[in-house]
Amino acid sequence: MIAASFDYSAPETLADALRVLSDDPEAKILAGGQSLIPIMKLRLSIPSQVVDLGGIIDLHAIAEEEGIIRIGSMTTHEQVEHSELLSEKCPLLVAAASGIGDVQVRNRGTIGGSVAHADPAADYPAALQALDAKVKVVSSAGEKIIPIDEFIVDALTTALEPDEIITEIHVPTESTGIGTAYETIVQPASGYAIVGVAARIGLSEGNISFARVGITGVGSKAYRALAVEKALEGQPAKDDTYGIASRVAAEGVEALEDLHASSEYRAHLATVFTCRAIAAAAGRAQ
Amino acid sequence: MQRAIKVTVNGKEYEREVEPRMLLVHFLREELGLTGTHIGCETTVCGACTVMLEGHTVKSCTVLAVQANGKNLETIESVASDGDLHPIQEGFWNEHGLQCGFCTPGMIMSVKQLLGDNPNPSRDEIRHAIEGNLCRCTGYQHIVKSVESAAKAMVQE
Amino acid sequence: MKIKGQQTLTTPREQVWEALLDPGVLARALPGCQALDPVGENHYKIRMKLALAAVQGLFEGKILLQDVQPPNNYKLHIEGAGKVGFVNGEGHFHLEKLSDVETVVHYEGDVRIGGMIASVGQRLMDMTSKMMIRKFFVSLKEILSEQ
Amino acid sequence: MATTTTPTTKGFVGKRVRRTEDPRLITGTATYVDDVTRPGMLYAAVLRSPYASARISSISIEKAASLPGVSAVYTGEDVKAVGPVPCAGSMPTLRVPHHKILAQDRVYYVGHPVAAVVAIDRYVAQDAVDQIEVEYEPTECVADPEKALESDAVRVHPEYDDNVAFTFHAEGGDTDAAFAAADVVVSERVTVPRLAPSPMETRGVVAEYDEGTEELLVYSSTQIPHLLKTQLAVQLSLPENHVRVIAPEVGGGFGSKCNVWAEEALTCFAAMDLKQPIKWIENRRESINVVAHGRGHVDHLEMAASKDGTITALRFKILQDIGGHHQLLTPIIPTLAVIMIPGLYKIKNFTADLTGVFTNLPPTDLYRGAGRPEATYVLERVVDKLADKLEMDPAELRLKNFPAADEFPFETATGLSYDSGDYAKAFNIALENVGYDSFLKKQEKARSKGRLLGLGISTYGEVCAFGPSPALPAGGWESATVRVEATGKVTVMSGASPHGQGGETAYSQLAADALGVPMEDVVVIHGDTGKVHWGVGTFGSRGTAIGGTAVHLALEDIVAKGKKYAAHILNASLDSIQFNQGIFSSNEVEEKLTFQELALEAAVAQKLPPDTEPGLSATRFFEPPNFAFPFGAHICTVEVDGDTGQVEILRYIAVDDIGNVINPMLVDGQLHGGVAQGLGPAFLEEVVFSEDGQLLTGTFMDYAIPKAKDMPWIESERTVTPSPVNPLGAKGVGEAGTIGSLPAFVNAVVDALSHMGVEHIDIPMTPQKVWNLINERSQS
Repeated sequence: MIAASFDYSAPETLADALRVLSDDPEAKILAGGQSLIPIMKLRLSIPSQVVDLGGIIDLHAIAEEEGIIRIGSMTTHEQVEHSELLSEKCPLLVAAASGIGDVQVRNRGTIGGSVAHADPAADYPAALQALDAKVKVVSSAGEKIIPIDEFIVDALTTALEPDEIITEIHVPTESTGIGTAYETIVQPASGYAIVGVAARIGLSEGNISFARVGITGVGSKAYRALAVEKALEGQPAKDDTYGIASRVAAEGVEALEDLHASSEYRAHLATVFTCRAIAAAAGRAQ
Repeated sequence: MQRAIKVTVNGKEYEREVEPRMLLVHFLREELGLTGTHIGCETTVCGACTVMLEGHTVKSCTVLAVQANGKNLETIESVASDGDLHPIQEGFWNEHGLQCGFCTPGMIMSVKQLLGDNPNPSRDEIRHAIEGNLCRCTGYQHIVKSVESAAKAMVQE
Repeated sequence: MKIKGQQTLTTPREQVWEALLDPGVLARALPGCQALDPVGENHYKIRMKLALAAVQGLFEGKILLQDVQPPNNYKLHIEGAGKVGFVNGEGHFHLEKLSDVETVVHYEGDVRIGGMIASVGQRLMDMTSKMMIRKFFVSLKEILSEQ
Repeated sequence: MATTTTPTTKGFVGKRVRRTEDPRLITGTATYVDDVTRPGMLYAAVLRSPYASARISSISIEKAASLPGVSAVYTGEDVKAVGPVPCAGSMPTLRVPHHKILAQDRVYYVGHPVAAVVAIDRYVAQDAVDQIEVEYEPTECVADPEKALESDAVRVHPEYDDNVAFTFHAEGGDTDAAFAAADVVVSERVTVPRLAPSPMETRGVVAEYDEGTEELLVYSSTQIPHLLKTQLAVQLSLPENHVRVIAPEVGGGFGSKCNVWAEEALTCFAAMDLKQPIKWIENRRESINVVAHGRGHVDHLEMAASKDGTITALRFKILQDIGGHHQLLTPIIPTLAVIMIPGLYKIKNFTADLTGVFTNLPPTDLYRGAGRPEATYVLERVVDKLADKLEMDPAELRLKNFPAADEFPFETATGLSYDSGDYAKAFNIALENVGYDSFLKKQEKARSKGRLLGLGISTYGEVCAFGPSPALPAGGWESATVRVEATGKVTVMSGASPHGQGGETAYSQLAADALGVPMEDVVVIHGDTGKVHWGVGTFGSRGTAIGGTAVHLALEDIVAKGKKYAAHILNASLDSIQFNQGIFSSNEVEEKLTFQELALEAAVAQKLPPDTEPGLSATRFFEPPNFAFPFGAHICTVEVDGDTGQVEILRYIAVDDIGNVINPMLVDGQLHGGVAQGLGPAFLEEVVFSEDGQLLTGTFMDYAIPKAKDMPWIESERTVTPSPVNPLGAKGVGEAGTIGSLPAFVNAVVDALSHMGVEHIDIPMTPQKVWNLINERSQS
């Protein structure tokens, strides 16, 4: 398990990094490397050049501004997990981050890398879907802000062009009265989610006034369970409601199948963990 | 396509020319002769290759040596000082936290991180913290006891 | 790995049939196809670069069209091998005339993957094949709409 | 630590002494095979078949050979003079296809070695492997042992007329009559999937050939350096006394390194050919792929009983998936399942039919437990089924069928003689520890609330501590030499080759107690055929019972010889000499002699008795008269999540009897690790192949070995019934946990779902499998 040869650059500014990318269309961006390096070691990826973003200090910050939290793309899962700002104002993202891989992987893996890799079993996308997050990408032509739903196109496929770099992930500051939860069942070997459900539930006088549900692992990309959200909104906050609404968690989704979970089992788990996530989130909203 | 890198490992500075594809674990083992760090799975699962990079544990089979340029590294060889074992090492020794010993250096590095962050972990917290380190010999029970024993000793120190 | 599904195209059946047997169309619609060269009747040499974000593999092989019964049925046999492993498969295509301007393409097949990619990437196989089929039909629709 | 000491005084045996091997292991200073470097060393890498069955039409090595840094590329043609990979099986029906170290003409399984590259470093070696062009003509394959037996199955080895590798029949008593007279008959078919042994250190070899002395030095991560030395000499046509094998620090074996591998001879061949040292280190994907898998069984057991619960007869059918080739012990392993099928029960009649079948899959061979977990698993499943059928308490049923403590040695229908035991005692302690009756009440209450609680019982007996020699293909003895240096330091050389068990500590404890020296004065040498002249190895839970006994006997000789010297030097009669806590004394004289003083006298040889030779050293071989039979009871309680199929282990109780114990801490460690390797297959582990023989679980991303959070807290206790078959009274502990744990877990989960009519779930019991069953049952 040894990578094929490649060239390496470690630009110190975003502009330099963008220049390398536009000069070399076969170059690959290296963020935390927790997905890319294993693939390269299997020679399933043979880039001409690896552009290491580790030296670009600007990409590491977490900052809040006008109800939006901007998370630098090179922020590690560990930094998200232990961010006081996020714990207080976006606990859902913290919950998702703390479930990724293991300590060593969280110390190294980055939110930008995870989003760019778009693994259908990754934890972040469920939370980002539920949070209506946005992805800021920059190229030499300028910058774009892309809603997460449009950014992740398909399994391992995003709207990111080869000459673009993700610089920030934007998530909203959680409103008061909203409870959140991330519930997951993982594949025992890899630790990847078989199903992961992120829920944000707002209550008003015992009824559900706001619902966002993001689901990862089930389909070829993480998705918002709109039917579940619709079935929740305006309904009384009680177990029956959650159970009924969760039944449509995987409706219309072509559930994936692998050694560890059939599509039927995945679709079923989606309903179970959706129900659990909603119940936990609603419990926290009260 | 060699790259010059400069790293500090266990307090000592090294300058070497390496291929960009060289993994940090191979760099440590073969360029610097620090063979205490092991290679177990090569897919970022088993944690035998765990070292500290800038004070954080990483799996050195999933880090390129060039990524460590300018950085500070600690390996198992630095854990004992001047022949005195670290309380974590004592804990593993006293509580039989190892058998074949192959996973042990990585395991000790992960425990070092854990006890640095949480001096009094519960058994569940210990198991959670070593999720990224596989051991095929012990069934983990004596490792958990080793960590408890080390935590106790370190608090008393 | 079994694959089964259907796609409805707003194109008359004969036109879909022609497209599906046209090497030029196949070369454009097959995801990652870099070359499709005829070597005999219904027999082509193919070179494909399969790329999913950072994951990529170069495969060379052949495509055989068998039991060709215009404009209803044919069987597609594909064999490809590369450094990372190999892919073999058979697919049965059945074209159902829904109306004069609508056709349903039913497909059913078995794909076998071997070598290194099978041993390390089984998690990605189902999603990859599903995605390739999606991409194939998206391109096919695009090509048909140009015609 | 209250329970741990680093003692400097006498009395080590039986104590929780911390290990002498640990300081180097916890500081990163131990030397495993990949840590070995030799001047001018090159690296080898192996190209393997991507097909399960294919003819090789051509191999083109030019591109690979022309890469800068590549020293050689070898194909099957180049190494055809090297002898085949050995197989030690000897049953009359056995078919042993020629097992070449590199494939020639044909490949028989995915991962079959096809070519090898030697290059300046492992990076270039891998680049070159990628540049070898092989044209394969894939042929039809068979990857399922049951399908391989069908009459129209494609033949794995076309030279044979079917895929049967061997058959083996055994019987005792009159099984047909017992079945005819039975009140009840129950049966079960179980599959035991292939397991990847997965020691954390993969295999590795460093070979160096000295042209001057014509000596081959081989470092290999092996459990059997002495057997490997002999085999390499045969394979490479070298005089055996020109081969030295060193097993350096070995990072786990679990049976998988008790083998002779193609890559070992291949690396040696290359080192001799290139006259340069060569290192080959396996990667994890290769390890999961080709290191002989354990298990691979389809087992069927039928049990006859009378209505009072007396088990009267067994009919056992085993289908053993061999794979494409045999490895060293492949055909022998399932015979261990045959002889242990009665378990701890008094069953007078049995027949067993074992069929080994070739498939286009990698070879199977021994892995921790080796045959005994399979037998125990199917037996304990069927015992539970019998209890169910008789509406009898499964604990009571088991107790009813144990031999009593005074019936030992107990002769089994399979021809074994169980050495010693009190099965009911250990079992009753386990029942008490789990709170059997109160759990059953709790379970009923929980069930009424829709919760799924289960309790699983497993009792097991194990045949281990192999020899005696006639029962083994290659010697069942072990050797030990104790050499006392002139300064009184003690060197123990053992032919056993421990690799994590703590043999150095255990042997040091024996030596320190026997000679009255501090443990720090004892050095244990093992795993080097250049230093230890005779040896068999460490496998089959024999390290203490056989290896330890050889050490014990050699120590006795040292003491006897020492007494002789002491009598002469002290001028006292031999009968009067006492040796206590390191002091030779006699009631006839006042003068005393310390062990260290005596050691010096033995070396300088100025005052030795005339009829003795100088030097204080002894070599002994221990040949056991019989196997030893550890036993125990494991009980597991679980809760199943009906919505997801996830199983939580609530409690895990183990009561084991492994005879006398030298170091309880090491024994606990062996048991815990053993339990982990039994529970892994119960709910996680399975090497999965596609129908066409493709490996689908090639990394630890898909092959799940237990992580810390997967393992329960093991509540362990022991009873002690010393074994009469060796003077230490030890039985063996390496495999006990692996054998006892699997059925306990499976029985617990089945019990949790039994009210839904669930009778069996095949392993590994993944949440998906469990949920599927719950879902099926709740719909019907």
